[in-house]
Amino acid sequence: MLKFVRKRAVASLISLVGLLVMVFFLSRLTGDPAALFLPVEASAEMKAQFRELHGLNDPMLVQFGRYVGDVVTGDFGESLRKARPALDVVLEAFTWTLWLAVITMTLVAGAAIVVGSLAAFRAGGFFDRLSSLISLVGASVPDFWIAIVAIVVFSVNLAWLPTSGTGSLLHWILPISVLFIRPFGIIVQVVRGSMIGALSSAYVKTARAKGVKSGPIIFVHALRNAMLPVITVIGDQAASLLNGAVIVETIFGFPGVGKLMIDSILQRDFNVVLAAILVTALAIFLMNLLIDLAYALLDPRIRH
Amino acid sequence: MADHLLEVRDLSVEFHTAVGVVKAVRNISYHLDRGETLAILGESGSGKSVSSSAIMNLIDMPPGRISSGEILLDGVDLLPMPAQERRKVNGRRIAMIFQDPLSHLNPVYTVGWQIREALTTHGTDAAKAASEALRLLTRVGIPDPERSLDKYPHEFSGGQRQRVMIAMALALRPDLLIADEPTTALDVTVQAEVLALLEELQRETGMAVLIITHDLGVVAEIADRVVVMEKGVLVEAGTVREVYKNPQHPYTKKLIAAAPGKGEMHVPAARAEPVLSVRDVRKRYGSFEALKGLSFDLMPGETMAVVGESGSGKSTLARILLRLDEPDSGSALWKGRDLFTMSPTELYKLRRDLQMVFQDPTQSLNPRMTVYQLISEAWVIHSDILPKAKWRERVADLLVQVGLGPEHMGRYPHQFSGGQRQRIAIARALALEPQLIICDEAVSALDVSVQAQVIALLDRLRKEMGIAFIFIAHDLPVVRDFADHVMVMQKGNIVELGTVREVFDAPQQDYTRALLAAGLDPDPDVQAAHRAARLQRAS
Amino acid sequence: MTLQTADTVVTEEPRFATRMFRMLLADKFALCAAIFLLFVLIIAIIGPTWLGDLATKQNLRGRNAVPFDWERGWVWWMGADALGRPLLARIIVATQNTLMVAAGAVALSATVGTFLGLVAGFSSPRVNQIIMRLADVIMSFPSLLIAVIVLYILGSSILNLMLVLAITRIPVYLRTTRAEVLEIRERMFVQAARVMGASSKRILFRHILPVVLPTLTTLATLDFAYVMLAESALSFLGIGIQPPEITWGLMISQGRQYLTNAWWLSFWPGLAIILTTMSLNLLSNWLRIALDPVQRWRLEMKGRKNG
Amino acid sequence: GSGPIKIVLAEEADLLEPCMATRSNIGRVIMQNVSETLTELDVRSDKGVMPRLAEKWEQNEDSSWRFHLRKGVKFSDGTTFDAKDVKHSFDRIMSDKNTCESRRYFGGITVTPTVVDDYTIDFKADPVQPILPLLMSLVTIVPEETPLEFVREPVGTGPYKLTNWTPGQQIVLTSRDDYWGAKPEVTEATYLFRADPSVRAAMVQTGEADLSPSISQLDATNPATDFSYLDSETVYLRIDHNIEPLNDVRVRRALNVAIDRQAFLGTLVPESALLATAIVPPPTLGWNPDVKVFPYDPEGAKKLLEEAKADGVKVDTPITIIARSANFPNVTEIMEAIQAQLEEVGFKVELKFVEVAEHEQYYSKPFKQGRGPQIVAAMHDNSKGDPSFSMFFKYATEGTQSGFSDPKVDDLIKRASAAVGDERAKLWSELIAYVHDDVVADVLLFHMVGFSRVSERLEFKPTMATNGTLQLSEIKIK
Ligand SMILES: Nc1ncnc2c1ncn2[C@@H]1O[C@H](COP(=O)(O)OP(=O)(O)OP(=O)(O)O)[C@@H](O)[C@H]1O
Ligand SMILES: Nc1ncnc2c1ncn2[C@@H]1O[C@H](COP(=O)(O)OP(=O)(O)OP(=O)(O)O)[C@@H](O)[C@H]1O
Ligand SMILES: [Mg+2]
Ligand SMILES: [Mg+2]
Repeated sequence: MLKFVRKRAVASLISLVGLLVMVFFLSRLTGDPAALFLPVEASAEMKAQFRELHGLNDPMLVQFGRYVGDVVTGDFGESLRKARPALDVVLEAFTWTLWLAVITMTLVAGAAIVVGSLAAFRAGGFFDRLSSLISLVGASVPDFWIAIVAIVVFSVNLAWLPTSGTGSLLHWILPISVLFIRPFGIIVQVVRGSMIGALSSAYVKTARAKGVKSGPIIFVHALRNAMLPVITVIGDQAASLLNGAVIVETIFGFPGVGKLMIDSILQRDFNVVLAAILVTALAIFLMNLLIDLAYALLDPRIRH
Repeated sequence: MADHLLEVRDLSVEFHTAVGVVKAVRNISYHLDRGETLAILGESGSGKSVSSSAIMNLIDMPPGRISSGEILLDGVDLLPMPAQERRKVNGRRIAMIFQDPLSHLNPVYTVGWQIREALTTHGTDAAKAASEALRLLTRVGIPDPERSLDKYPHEFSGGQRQRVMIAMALALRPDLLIADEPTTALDVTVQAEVLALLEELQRETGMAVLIITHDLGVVAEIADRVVVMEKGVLVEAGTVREVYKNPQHPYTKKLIAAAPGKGEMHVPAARAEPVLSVRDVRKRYGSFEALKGLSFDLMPGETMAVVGESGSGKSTLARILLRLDEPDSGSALWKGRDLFTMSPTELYKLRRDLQMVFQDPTQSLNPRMTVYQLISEAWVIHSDILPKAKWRERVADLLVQVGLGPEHMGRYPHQFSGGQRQRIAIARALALEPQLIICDEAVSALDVSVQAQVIALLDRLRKEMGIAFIFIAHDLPVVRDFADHVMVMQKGNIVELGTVREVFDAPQQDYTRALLAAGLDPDPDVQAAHRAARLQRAS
Repeated sequence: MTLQTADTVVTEEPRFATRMFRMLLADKFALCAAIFLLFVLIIAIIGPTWLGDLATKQNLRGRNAVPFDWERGWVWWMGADALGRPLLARIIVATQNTLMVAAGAVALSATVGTFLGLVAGFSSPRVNQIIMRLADVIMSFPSLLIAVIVLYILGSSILNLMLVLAITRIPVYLRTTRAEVLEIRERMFVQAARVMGASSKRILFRHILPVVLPTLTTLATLDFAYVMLAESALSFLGIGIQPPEITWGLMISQGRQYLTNAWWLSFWPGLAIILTTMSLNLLSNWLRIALDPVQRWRLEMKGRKNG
Repeated sequence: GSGPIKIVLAEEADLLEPCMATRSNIGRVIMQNVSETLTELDVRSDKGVMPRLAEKWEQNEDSSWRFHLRKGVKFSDGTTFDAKDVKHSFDRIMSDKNTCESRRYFGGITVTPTVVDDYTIDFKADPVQPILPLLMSLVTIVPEETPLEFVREPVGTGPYKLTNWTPGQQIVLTSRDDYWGAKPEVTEATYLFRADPSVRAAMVQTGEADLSPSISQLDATNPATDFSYLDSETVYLRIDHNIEPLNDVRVRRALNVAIDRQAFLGTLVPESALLATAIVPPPTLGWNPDVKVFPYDPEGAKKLLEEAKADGVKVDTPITIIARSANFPNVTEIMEAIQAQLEEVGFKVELKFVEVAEHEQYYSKPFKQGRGPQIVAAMHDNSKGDPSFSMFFKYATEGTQSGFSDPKVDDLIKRASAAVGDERAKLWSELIAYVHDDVVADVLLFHMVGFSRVSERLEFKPTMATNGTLQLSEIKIK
């Protein structure tokens, strides 16, 4: 187990470095930040000076060497736009994103597993049809629809909730609800599919022969066997939340890492992009590690 | 007639399939009283499992359908009962031991958990359930029960899993126990213990037992009455003695006549160059040593029977010889070349020559393939064996040889009975025309008439094509009829190795002797005598 | 015992296609879905040549015309967009591009992802480690960044867009497949196949893949929606498909600002996406059952009852 | 009354650096609120450059400018404001230790500040700068102690000081008791940031904010709270004259008359937007009322094209219009409509939408080698009241966004920049007419309007400057 984690950590570190190298060079191919930072009327000298000041005039390899040197000492550089350490900017935003992702995914996973399982239990029944309809619409509706409509209904017309922002607990309700919908739809479907198979297995018969109630049969006997694809997909959805829920952050004014990343990419604020990718990648690597451990935890047959 | 514990009246069950309606059970009726043991004998695929599943309400409906009949438990019809109440009956009042323990145990929970669940479901508190589970595992003879509680089903041997099932079924001391082939995977000594356990419980609690088996010895040992089924129909009923001594129906007669263990024992030819030469094979699972250095030789066309305690490493040996598990050390020379060091490409060529029939037929058949696809896959893989045009014909041929029909070709594994699946697995192994077949309890789920037919087939192949067999079995009479050499295993060791005659007539080791002594005789009278003697010895 | 002759009422097994067709008839939802998809497919093929001109004809005076105006021609029934172009015609014309991008991206990512997943689950720990870490990398590479980079360097085209979207979706398939393979390869029938000498390829594709496939199809159908919407987000940021090309996603993103004033601009393309996803999903759920021998009775029984 | 207010903006200020205050997202928060300038341009009435931290100014003999500074002014850190601060502020902008944006207004000019006494400072410019007092309205004053590098906590002399800044969430300005001028009614301003226009509108509606200077035209439906204002942005198509067929003036004229500008008003462009005849909006010095919008004349366009074609101009070459997605509201639709109108008269037009960084590469020099005929759709902002901030960049041979080179244009720009008073206005007018009518330099489209939503409890009318400056002291509370 420890050995497994250590091996994994080494491999992850290598791929993390690879990722950063890739992003470093690729992102620098996408244009000159000077042109974006300075107004279009800025003179060529000003642009040159900007590049000089931020070391963008040096050959790419020199820049890379310097970056690596700094990173090794824990310095991820300054944000071009914000004139403050890129890592600080990212960590600030990531905290919000992390909370949003964790809360949302917890709710989603719980709800989707229950709904999907029940739907599978009576596949083809009314509940199944209804939940399929809802989940599919949820999975394919543009999220800004829901966001804007939710604001119009709950904030403007009913005045129950604030439109946007981050102050109180109430502020979290709309963003989380909007984020909830799509992963919920997807996971319900995956759970349902996987559970249909599990529920027709022989061991479910055994449980029925033991007189076990439907509840435990679904949620204890079948579910755990059906969980492998489910947690994989939960992981995938969580990863996309960790990478930032751009729409929700934009509309609800949530200062998360998604919008930060887009803005930094569009503005070619490389240091922030790199730091953001580093932080989210770390989170995602860690999550994948947890998922892989969960596989083994869920199914003793795949423990090595 | 409300005084019967269980009464099945006019029960019919049918299944819908793509190719039409299968009438699995047709208008059968029988009854069972408290403390009584009723054996259902019958051809494999005759509807034994289905009819007993109907009692437990475990038939998938649809595609199954109970088209007529009623099932009365203490005079109350179980069929129209609402699910809520059924649950109180299942497990507590009626318990079931399934035919196919591997697939019927939940792979992701420890066996301890699964046994405890049977108890807690019906209201036992957790602490009590825990101690009870330990007691039950001990009772069914699982070695190291305390540690075993925390093991998962795949970590057990076939026989051990079956005992776990038994423990689970007995947990709540039900009024009625339905035991579907409860001892197919048990060696005779353990089988005797388990049967004794059933009897003891019967004495203590007045439990009634409905036992489905094809082993006439088991019937003779514990049953009071027998019903015989064939092709979904109940063809004969009566006390054990009546039916054995004076069978009425031709099928019953055939069945009794087919009881193994009466033929000539083989005399193996003089030993020449062995095809397979196994030296000092060892295997451990964690700290547990499953194989402790086995060595033996196998001649071409020879049958090596492997008998021995459940959990002694028989299946492990088979798996290792086929490189499904890697051994820790040792060598196995196949025609002079070491199986254990072969590269995948070399192995591929060899696969053709080495085949296996698995202990657990359900799991070893891909549920998404039809019988035709399952069998013909061999020729897809090794394309030089048979031209495609002939496949259909050959599959039909093989099916008939193992006692199935060509009409089964389009069906899927789940649509067959346990014994039928085993026969499909045998047919599949034969399709490759290998030189060595490892049969892991390959005939244990077959009724004696089919068993005899299959054994005869294997024997013919052995003679005609020089196929060698490693024949893992616990059914001593079958071994006696079929084997050239017998290898007796216990706790990962070979305790005795010799020709059939040597082993059966002059066993050297205590364990072998105990094994032989524990064998059951199909004749109820003989068995009654054995029993009396045994009881006397015990007291 | 006269009954002894045959224990089954055997009818000749119908051909695969007929059987599938019958099972499709048995599931009304799936049947509707199939018909709808067929319809969409036909539209995708003939749409651009059929209504191409109508869909681009602007009329600023008739901008944002309301839907359900039965007086005008049928192409106006869904109303008009901000340039007065009939929405229905635009949706029809956009079908081709939309399906090309979505189907292309989903098919590509599903194929590559599944293949890598099978390999990772079945080969040596080293290969597994390499593939899985690669998946980690892709997974943590924000899709938008990939999009900006690829489209910036290679230029924006339908093919590149498809490529970008495909890359970002690979890890789901990969990880799902691998997780399932880990479990399935321990099953006895896989070992039985090995004993028969089946090559890894055969075991993976003939024995393991069919078990994983239903889950993957479910994922893929849902990804269809995902891809169409992601493409819309990219358009909005100026790195996706851009006018005058049209896709449903682009229509949604163009209608975005009118959501509270002229809802129909983004509603209809959104509905098209929802219906397509839903149909695909219904069909995949049907397929899951139709291809699973243990579940198939659900459809076969119904067919009988109905027929 | 008085009290705190909340303002919701579209874009967060990523930096509150005074010398970057000419950037609109930063300026809107700190310009004249926290950081003040020596002079200030009056945009509400027609008073031109007004005193702020400088009480008065005059031109010296040697044509340098002398500014007399206000006394008794204190920075928010308590230090006193004097001429050294002004010099430092200016030097800081010119320093190469940072990339202050305001420096761009001094491109090509060398300015030397000399402290005369504590409250008098001279600026000597080479070449002579007649509009130096106007330029000084762009130089924010920081205390002498301010480091040359960017700071995150602006210190200024303005009526407010920064009291809270939670990046991503809010910026709070609180009014200062020791401010030199009149005490504003707004005691505290909280700035919030929402990228979505309909959310901004909703926030004012629900009372979560009091003021949103920019909402979408579509949301501006409530006459009691929603106002439109000319926002100094001009949308135009920059033509690259270097490539055939755009090097032919008939073709450029055809482009101009082929577009039905009027049809956009009230449809894709707000009703109240103005059709442009110059790159600068009307109140700018020298704006020429005699220049007339090109008439919509598709037949004329066709004829022009035919003429050109007859002279061997390859008018069939596909022309690419490059636009930036989300550059301004409805940009895609407007460009699609323009494309349709151009194709109507026989142009072959391709549309290309790009993101901001790529757009910049097409818009500014150096242009790519081997390019085809290109037109870049862009939006230009000049709220400074003088065309010099636009003309050089957009039309001079050396201008970074200029698509042509014309000696007369160069000459006019040079002369106008050096001129003062009416002469200056006249020269600019002449240039505007020449560029529009004779050179047909580009396709000028609209002077855009913005929409703001102001809570009914406030009294505030946004102006052309609101884009870059939002003076809290101008907001009154009812
Ligand atoms: N789901 C099903 N679909 C179609 N036929 C089925 C299905 N389940 C069982 N059958 C058929 O019903 C018959 C009875 O099966 P059952 O399992 O009761 O046999 P059995 O008597 O227990 O045999 P064995 O001793 O081999 O276990 C068999 O012929 C089998 O093919
Ligand atoms: N994967 C495993 N992990 C741990 N222990 C295992 C595993 N597989 C088998 N064992 C143990 O190895 C021993 C030998 O098992 P094996 O299946 O070879 O027995 P067997 O002789 O075939 O018994 P049976 O007759 O009951 O099938 C058993 O005690 C079993 O518990
Ligand atoms: Mg059976
Ligand atoms: Mg075994």
